Amino acid sequence: MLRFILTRVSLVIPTFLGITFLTFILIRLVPGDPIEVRVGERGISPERLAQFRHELGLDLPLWRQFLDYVWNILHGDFGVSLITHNPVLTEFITLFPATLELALTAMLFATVIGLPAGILAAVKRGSLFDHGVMGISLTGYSMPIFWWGLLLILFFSVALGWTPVSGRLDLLYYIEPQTGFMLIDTLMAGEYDAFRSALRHLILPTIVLGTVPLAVVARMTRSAMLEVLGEDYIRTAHAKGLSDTRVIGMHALRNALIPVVTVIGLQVGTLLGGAILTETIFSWPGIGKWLIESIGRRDYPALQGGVLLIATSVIAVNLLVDVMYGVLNPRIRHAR
Amino acid sequence: MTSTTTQTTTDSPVVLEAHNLRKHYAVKRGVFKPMATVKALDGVSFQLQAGRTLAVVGESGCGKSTLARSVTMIEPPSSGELHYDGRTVLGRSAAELKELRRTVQMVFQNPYGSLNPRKTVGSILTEPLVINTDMPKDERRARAVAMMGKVGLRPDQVDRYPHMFSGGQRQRIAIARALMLNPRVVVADEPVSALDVSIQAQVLNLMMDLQEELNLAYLFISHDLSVVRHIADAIMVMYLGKPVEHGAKDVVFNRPRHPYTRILLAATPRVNPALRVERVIPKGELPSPLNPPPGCSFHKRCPFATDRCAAEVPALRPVDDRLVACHHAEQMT
Amino acid sequence: MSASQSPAAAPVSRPPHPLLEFWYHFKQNKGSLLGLAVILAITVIAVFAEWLAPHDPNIQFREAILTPPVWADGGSWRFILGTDDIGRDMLSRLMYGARLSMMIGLIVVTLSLAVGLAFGMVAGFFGGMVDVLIMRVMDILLALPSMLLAVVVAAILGPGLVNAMLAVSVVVIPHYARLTRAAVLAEVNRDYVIASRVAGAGPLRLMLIVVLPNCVAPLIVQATLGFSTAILDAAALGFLGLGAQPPTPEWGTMLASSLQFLQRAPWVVTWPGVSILVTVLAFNLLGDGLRDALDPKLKR
Amino acid sequence: MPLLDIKNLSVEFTTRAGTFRAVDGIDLTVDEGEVVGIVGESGSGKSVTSLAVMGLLGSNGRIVADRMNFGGTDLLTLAPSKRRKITGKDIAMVFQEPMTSLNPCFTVGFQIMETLRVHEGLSGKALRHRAIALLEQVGIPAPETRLSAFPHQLSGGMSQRVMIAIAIACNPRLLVADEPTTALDVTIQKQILDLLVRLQKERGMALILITHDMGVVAETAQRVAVMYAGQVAETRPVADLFARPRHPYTGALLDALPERALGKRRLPTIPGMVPGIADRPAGCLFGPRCRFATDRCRAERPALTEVDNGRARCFFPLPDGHLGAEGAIQ
Repeated sequence: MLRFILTRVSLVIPTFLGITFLTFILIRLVPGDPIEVRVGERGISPERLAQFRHELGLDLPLWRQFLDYVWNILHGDFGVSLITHNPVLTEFITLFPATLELALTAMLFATVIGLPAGILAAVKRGSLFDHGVMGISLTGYSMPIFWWGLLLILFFSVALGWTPVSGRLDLLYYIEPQTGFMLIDTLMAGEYDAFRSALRHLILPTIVLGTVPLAVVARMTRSAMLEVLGEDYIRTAHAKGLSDTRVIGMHALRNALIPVVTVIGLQVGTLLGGAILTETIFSWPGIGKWLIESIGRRDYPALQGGVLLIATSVIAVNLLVDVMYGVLNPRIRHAR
Repeated sequence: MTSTTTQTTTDSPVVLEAHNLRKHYAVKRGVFKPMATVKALDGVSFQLQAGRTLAVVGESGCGKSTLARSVTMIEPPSSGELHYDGRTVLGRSAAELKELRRTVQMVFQNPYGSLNPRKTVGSILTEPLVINTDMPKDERRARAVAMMGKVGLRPDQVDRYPHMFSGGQRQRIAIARALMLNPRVVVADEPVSALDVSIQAQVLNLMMDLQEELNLAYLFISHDLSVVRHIADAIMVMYLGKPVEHGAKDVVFNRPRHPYTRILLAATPRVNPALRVERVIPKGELPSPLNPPPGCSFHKRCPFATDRCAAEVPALRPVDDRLVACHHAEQMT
Repeated sequence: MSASQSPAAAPVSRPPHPLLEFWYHFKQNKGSLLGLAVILAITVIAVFAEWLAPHDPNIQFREAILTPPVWADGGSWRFILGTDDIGRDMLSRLMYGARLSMMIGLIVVTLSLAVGLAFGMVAGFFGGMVDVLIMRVMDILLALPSMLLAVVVAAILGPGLVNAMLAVSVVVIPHYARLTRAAVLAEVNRDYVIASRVAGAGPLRLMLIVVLPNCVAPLIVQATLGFSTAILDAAALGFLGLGAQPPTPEWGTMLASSLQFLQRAPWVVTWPGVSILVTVLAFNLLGDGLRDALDPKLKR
Repeated sequence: MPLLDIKNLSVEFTTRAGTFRAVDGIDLTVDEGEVVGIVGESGSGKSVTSLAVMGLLGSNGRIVADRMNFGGTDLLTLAPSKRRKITGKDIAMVFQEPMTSLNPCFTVGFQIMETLRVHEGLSGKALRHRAIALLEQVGIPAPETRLSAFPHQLSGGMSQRVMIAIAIACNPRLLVADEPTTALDVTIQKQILDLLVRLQKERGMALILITHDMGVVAETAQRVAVMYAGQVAETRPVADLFARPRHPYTGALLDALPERALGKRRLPTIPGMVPGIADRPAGCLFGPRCRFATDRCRAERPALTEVDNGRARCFFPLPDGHLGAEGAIQ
């Protein structure tokens, strides 16, 4: 098992280096002189420009610059924001829990509804329920979520007034961040009203962000179940005289979960990035909104560091999924 | 070449000759383990004459399919010598090889996988001509139609797709394709094992008819001893990449000298009670090719094994009109 | 000789042409027929927008700002779906928007399919270092969430429709490359390919004539679904201000520029969203139907 | 009274293309402790018959029968929950593909013990001991350590032994083996067949052996039913059937075996193909391929009628069990 994990980790390293290189290169493709953007002056003297270049290491050959970049990253230096002058890593760590909290609740929402819906649809293949689940999930999958968010706001927040329009918490509460997860922090502070407020703020963004994963999980679960139900070992299980519940809930589900867990895991990665739209709509103070604002402010170091950090967390999640896959699938775990 | 003595019974020319063929694969066993070598083919020699059939028999992992792929240069052997029609094959340039390859064609086991599902029978049959000749289109098609008649298919089926045919008909198409370039040798890898008994009989008859008419040589690979006994002139029994017994059909079938051959014969189910051999129940499982036993690779399953078998690899040597790789071949009567 | 071998007589009736057979399977799925119909309708609208649209999409009717749709109070037949905040006819803008969306889909799919197919073919066929290298690069692209990657690419190239299309194309290339590679690997060791090799076929023939036609089915499905992804992502970029710029009547951009009228005039937000949803849904329905009809596993 | 008594069983499948009858009015009886072989070519309905006996047909399969009794219980009217008490306990089954018939996610031990737990309520040490004893009986070396093995760590032969262990776990009165050795090598096939026969004798259980391999039935079964196009063509004691087939199909099938053609250059073949869903003849199903077919055979379907020691579905059973000197060569 340890060997299996080590193998997986070793496979991730080149991907990580590639991402690092990609972010390094991307920022160099920005039109205009980065120095000008950085210094904020126009028409400065060539001497001063050269001096800046030297100070920032931009006169070194590209490979040296890249090595320096990697070196800095390995020491936790992801650059400094042009606007706030805070280290990118600090800003990221402050904002990341908000995004993670949203992504996790969205995933929970998608799994709790999508998994049983998919299983039932597969078991009752061709029934009205099956068609209903497939129709709804295809619609969810096709939904422009920025528009979907607006519709929900229009209906639940504006027309009915049930849920707040934006933010994470009503302004009357102030909760000192402990974990950064508002639901946990409010509970730790013992502020139950604030907890309720945080919960109400989470509902719509969770639904909006969770819609596409919900559709994906439901469809994936259904097709995985259908495939598994046709396997020889399901026939064996029936031939043993097991009840349908046991055959489906144990023999079939255990096997169907293998691809489904992979998909769920990969969706977490997508959600971290997909939060860009949801966070923009709901003014959710997370990474996605921060990145969009950085683009608007042409704060390229923040963008560069942010992208690299998100990519890193996605790689980490995918690695976790890979290991989970091995735990669930004995064939992979014992693979030679 | 020792095998010559066992096979050359008529004066017909040798069209396929292999000498000491080996095919070794390096197998990755994971990031933290060293590479392992699988000796899928470990020193195989034979001669095949025009109009004759050499059957290669064995169980899974014995190397018979690797032999087919090596002989047809799908996967060139790691070492050894190979001659088509007296001309050496290994070490040729790509252009020369393309020309030589026409001599040896192949028929596969699964008639469902061996025909391109997106092509009509016509274009499947003419493909070899398109690749290898400058024949005009009309002539190619005429050849294809003629060949269809030869293998017992109706010419009006030329524009149909493979999935419109039954398994037996598909195998006829596959045989027709193999014959389009007028090869001297056809390598048939389990050509009838996917077919029902009655269809199997049709295809075997067809193959024998074609052999007579075109003076074809067959390298016939099979696990079914009844089929082999019917179609072959000579037989080579393989175990774990090596030939263990090799000789004329009647010699090997009537008085097998290798314990494995005997066990195979005993294990083959017979309809006729008179044909059933004494009941030797084979011991154990086929060993992993990654980790073959030392000495004689069969000794762990062999009822006659001695200490010598575990220590010393038996050489393939002539005993009583055939070649056999067993230390105790003389005692097997 | 073969006189003794009577051909195992097949039924005489002529089997249908493969295309007809495909259509037979395809039309079983009513959803995908509906999807196809919608797509055809949108295509007609997109092609003939000049003639079909009642107004020029960019003309501002200052006297008719935020006119509601015809069935609401204050609506008129002149502006069937109402007007936006500066008095442009919604219906006409949506029709021209259809043209943009279809174009985006077409260009993005063509671009990404061509590049992805080439990468996947080469990786699957040649294997070894080439394969490792290509697939590693694809993995790297896949490790970035697609929306994030699209946003970054669009941000760096600068906002605009063309850059948005490029961004979206780059993001989906790995999907085509992976799919092609998987299809090639599944086919390349099949006996019919080996049979062609035994007959002497060279790598180019094997790749393009023998293997490619057998990999087409999943690619057609993926390309259809790719239309919907492209339209959706381009609209999202438009919504974020990184795609087409106003006054271009791109659906996502239209949505973004009328956000502040969400409460006062819901129709300016509703119609572009509905248009995106319907178009994307239609392509997804079609893709699903194609998958069912082309999947040999279900065919048997 | 026979252990298994089936009269006029038909199985129909509803597909998008229409209804299709895979099994067409077969009769089958199996006595306590008897080995019955069912042979037939692909599509003859032999596997569907076994699945019908086990109650394992999918939701699109429909069973019609005059009678289907097992040990005095009417299987046709039995409620599914009661049926499951018999399935896996009194009737057990072994399948063709051992490598895919075991659940890849669970250990060998779990899969053996599951049956014992469900049907016999065993648990703890007793359960484990029984599982180990079963693995020993089916000839698996080092059974204690094998309990924690996963199916992918086993060879095909070993997997089939595990499947057999699962099947015999609750001492079934009837074991149905559907092509149990088709996926295996010759030597392994021999081992598995010997194992099955040994267990059958030791436990006195009845065995239905379904196969396409005439040799396998000939060496294993006591009585044989030959199936053709969903019907039983002939059913006789094994020695009689192979020595003197009475149905022309049985005769032609045997003649097509290379084993019986020793010395002959050509194998006798059967012309034509098994009729498909759409082109079933009005008369005898084998009629169009039969050398001896008459107008009556083309017009009328023969019933299974008594011939020596058994029954054959033919108006004109072969008198001496031979197709004549020329065989079926046309």
